[in-house]
Amino acid sequence: MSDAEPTNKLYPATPAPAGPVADAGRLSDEALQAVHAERFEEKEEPAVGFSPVPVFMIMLFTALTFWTALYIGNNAGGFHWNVYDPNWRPGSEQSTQGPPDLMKIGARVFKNSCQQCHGPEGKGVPGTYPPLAGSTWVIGPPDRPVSVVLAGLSGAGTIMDNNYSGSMPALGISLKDQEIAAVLTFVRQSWGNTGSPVDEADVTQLRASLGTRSSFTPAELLQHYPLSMPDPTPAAGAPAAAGTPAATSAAPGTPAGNTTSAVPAPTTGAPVAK
Amino acid sequence: MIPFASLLASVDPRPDPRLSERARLSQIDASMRGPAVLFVVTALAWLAAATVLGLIASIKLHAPYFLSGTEFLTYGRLAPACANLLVYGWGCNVAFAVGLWIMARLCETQVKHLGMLYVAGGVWNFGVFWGVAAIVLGGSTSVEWLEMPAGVGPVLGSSYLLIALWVILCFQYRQAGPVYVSQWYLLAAFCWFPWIYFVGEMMTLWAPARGTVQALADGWFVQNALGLWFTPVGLAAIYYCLPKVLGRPIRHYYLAPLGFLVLALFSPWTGARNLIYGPVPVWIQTVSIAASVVLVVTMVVTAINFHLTAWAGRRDVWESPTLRFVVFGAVAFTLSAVIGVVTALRSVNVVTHFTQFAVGQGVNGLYAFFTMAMFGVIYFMLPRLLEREWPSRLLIQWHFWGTGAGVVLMLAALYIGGWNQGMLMNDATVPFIAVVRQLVPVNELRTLALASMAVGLVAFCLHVVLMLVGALISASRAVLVKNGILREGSVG
Amino acid sequence: MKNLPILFSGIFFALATSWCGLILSANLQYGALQPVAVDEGDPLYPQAISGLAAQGRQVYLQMGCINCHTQQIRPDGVGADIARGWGKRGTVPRDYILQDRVLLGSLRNGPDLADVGDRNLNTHNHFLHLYDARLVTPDSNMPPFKFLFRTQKIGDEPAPHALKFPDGSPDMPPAGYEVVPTERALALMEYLHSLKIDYELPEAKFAPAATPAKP
Amino acid sequence: MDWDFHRWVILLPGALLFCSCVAGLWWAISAGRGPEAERGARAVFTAEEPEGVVQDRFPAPRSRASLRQGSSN
Repeated sequence: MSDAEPTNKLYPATPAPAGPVADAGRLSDEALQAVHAERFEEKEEPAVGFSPVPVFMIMLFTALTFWTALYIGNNAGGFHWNVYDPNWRPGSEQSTQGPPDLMKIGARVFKNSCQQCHGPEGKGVPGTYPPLAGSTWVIGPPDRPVSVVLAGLSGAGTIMDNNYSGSMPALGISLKDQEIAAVLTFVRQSWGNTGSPVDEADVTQLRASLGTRSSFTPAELLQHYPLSMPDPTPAAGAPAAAGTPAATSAAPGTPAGNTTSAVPAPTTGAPVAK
Repeated sequence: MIPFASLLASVDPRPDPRLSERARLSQIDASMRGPAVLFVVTALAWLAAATVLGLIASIKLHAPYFLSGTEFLTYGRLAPACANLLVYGWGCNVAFAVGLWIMARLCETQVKHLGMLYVAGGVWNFGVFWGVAAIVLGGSTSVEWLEMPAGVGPVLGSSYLLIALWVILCFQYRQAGPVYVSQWYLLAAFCWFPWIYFVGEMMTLWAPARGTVQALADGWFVQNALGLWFTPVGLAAIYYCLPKVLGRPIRHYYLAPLGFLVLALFSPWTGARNLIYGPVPVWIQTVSIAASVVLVVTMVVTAINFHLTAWAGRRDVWESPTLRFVVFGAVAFTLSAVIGVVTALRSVNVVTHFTQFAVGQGVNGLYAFFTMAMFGVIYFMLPRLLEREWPSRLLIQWHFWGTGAGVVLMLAALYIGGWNQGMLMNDATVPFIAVVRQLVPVNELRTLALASMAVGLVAFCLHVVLMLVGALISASRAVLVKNGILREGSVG
Repeated sequence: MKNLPILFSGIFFALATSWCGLILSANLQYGALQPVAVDEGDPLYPQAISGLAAQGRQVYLQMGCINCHTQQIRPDGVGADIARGWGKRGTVPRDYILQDRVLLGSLRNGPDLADVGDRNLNTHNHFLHLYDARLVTPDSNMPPFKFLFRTQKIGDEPAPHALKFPDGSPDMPPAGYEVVPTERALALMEYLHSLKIDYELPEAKFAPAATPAKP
Repeated sequence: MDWDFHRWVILLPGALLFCSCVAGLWWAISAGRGPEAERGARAVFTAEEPEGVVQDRFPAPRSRASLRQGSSN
């Protein structure tokens, strides 16, 4: 079919159309006029180089650009991978962040580090492991129990009307300050104990002052902190006071607090990874 | 160096410059005759298959016991099979035919090494058959629009490169002079698709990304397959046929490149717009929403170009089978673009997401716009390739009214029913089963619409067959006449 | 050579930019998430599913369940996903990191399944629902999957998962026979039970007003 | 990994890519569209299918005749 000079057989009647004029015969008059009118209209259009885009297109484009920038700026969640709320605002997550739940952490530390000797209920084993529940040694000034946990306790002594001669290892190496504060807060406020919560700062301070000290004997511990010594922060209502924030921050809906700082960075809960 | 030079010479698609222009033009059409017919016929075969599967699937949605005995005809297999046939079987094949032809004509270059094209086409269609068979037999990957087994990817990819190569070559060797906007759209589309497909296959099937990054890659693939493959090809076809058939240049043509630029730059960023409120960081959703809204520029530009041009020659539009379909497609594109922008907004997306409304958007883009435009081009292309008129007015009328009515009915049903579905689904006091009940009439209407579209398609396929048979007869008669066996002009 | 090269690079970069901006950066940003515990010492979530459940996921793929069921819960206050009891919180990327193929889905002809294992399912009713949804939910348009069950002679005692049909049901097997789920159905059921968002993540806490899941 | 990372590692190269493709595409278009828009708009017409002539109509009712015409010689 592709000979030297094949011609289009579609419109055999048509003479070789050499342009609009030659084809005028094929058009009805008004169609022709329409075409011409068309041609004249188009003459109006600017025809050199880039024809100027009409004003309304420019305005549309500007408005769109403006809106887009605004929209992305306001709804992109700061480009954080873990923000799923378009209305997120910088800093909005700090407000919902509760205090670290010492009781919760403390319970976990107690289960891992203390329970096997002192027992799940903190009753200990009379004569072998001193009790923690109802013990006057764990309440009162926080520094007493903190020293024990940091440096350990060994040697013979009488605790709560029982003689003990075992030794408690120093947990200062294995436990972080926060965990010590937490576990002691837990001990001082569980099983009916009414001690004040322990502040992480105190532990840090005491750890510094103790340095690498060998374990206390009951005697020197009492000489440092007599059982009569009052609790600097009154324990009255301490459980309630310390208990409520713990309870609330444990409730669902609020992100986990500083505990996440113990988790590897990419998996931190707070939207802003430290 | 010599073999290389000879290779270059052999691929140089420029027709013999000694021929007159009109001779060169018909030589170009002659060179495209074989490939275009091959791709159009296979595409129509796949479209027919897709329509059958879609019809069965649609019936199952309101009559779940229909053909429920066999495992291979469950809705969960027919639906993806239908979608893949529509995308890779019909869409890509017809895009090859139309894209190659329009590009060759606008560049005034001809396609060579037809054998290569035939092989590539065969391999492509083998891949499609393999993939769809695998889906029906239970091998679906359940990755949207990539349900075909991973093994199909290389098959489709390699054959695609052989086919798309000619679009690039034609453009490379194009005649001097201004480049028409259709050429931009086609060149870009044929360059984009392999990358889109490669990324989609790699990040979901071959080396799956971890977690929802995978879903993101799939969403990006689906959005771009629509926005950077089917849409540009469809727009190129409209930009070509509308002025060509009317004999009038596009109105406000100087805007067209702007529309192309905006589509090229922003459409790919809409990748996550089907994951709005989904399990991906909010910034990704927001960026995609913004990009979807910016696409309003392309919508406005194409609307100005198409509708003003068509309106100026409205009488001729109605008188031309090509333009009836092409203009239908143009209007559908504007509609789908508007709806695409609106449903990208979170407040609207909350309702339409997960509902039949989203299905309607797919139908709007893939059938009401792309497929109708392709029908129009075929009405324009085949007579010029086969050098004969369409034999029957009636069949064209049946095709237009059957398909058109079906598409309109389906869009109405899916858009209205889908919106209603979304409103009910977002109201926790409405039990879910009530939402399902509300959808029954919608799905019945969809079946009706599909049946109507099927009627139109049957008319069209019949018409194409008549056309090809006629061409064969006349070709053989020409041979007979040449050999003096048959007298000139005698009716066989 | 005209301007093909620069043109090609322009076309390519237009796409590459979006790929870098959307996909690559997303992959760098959260493509390597690991299971994590809300508090140190708590179990890590999400957790891997059992081997049988993994087989069940293959059945889920085979049957194309994804064409009607999503596995993504929109956040509290968006739509009614949580109000309908489809989950206690919106799903986040970390929920999907252990799934070799993420099945978010995009169409809800049926309810969402991301948390279906947590809706204290009645396994028998679920098998019945799978066998023919209308036995459990009238007007459901879920296709019957009877080919995932087989009829067999009742052995010494009825099989554990033998279906109990309502009286007069046409599906009732002849006396002495019972309809039992095949291996595929058992695996699929195991998979459905393994779909649970019953845990919190540091970045995703239960919605305050999460209604208790309906059976 | 937060916004700082993104600003430096992703968005800057992204912006560069973006600008480069704007420039590239714009240049290509301007170079390709020729000196003036009018010629661009008319590039679609050829001698065989010229401007001002409607190129496609429904086949004439007596399509048999046209068929024979189409197939002769």
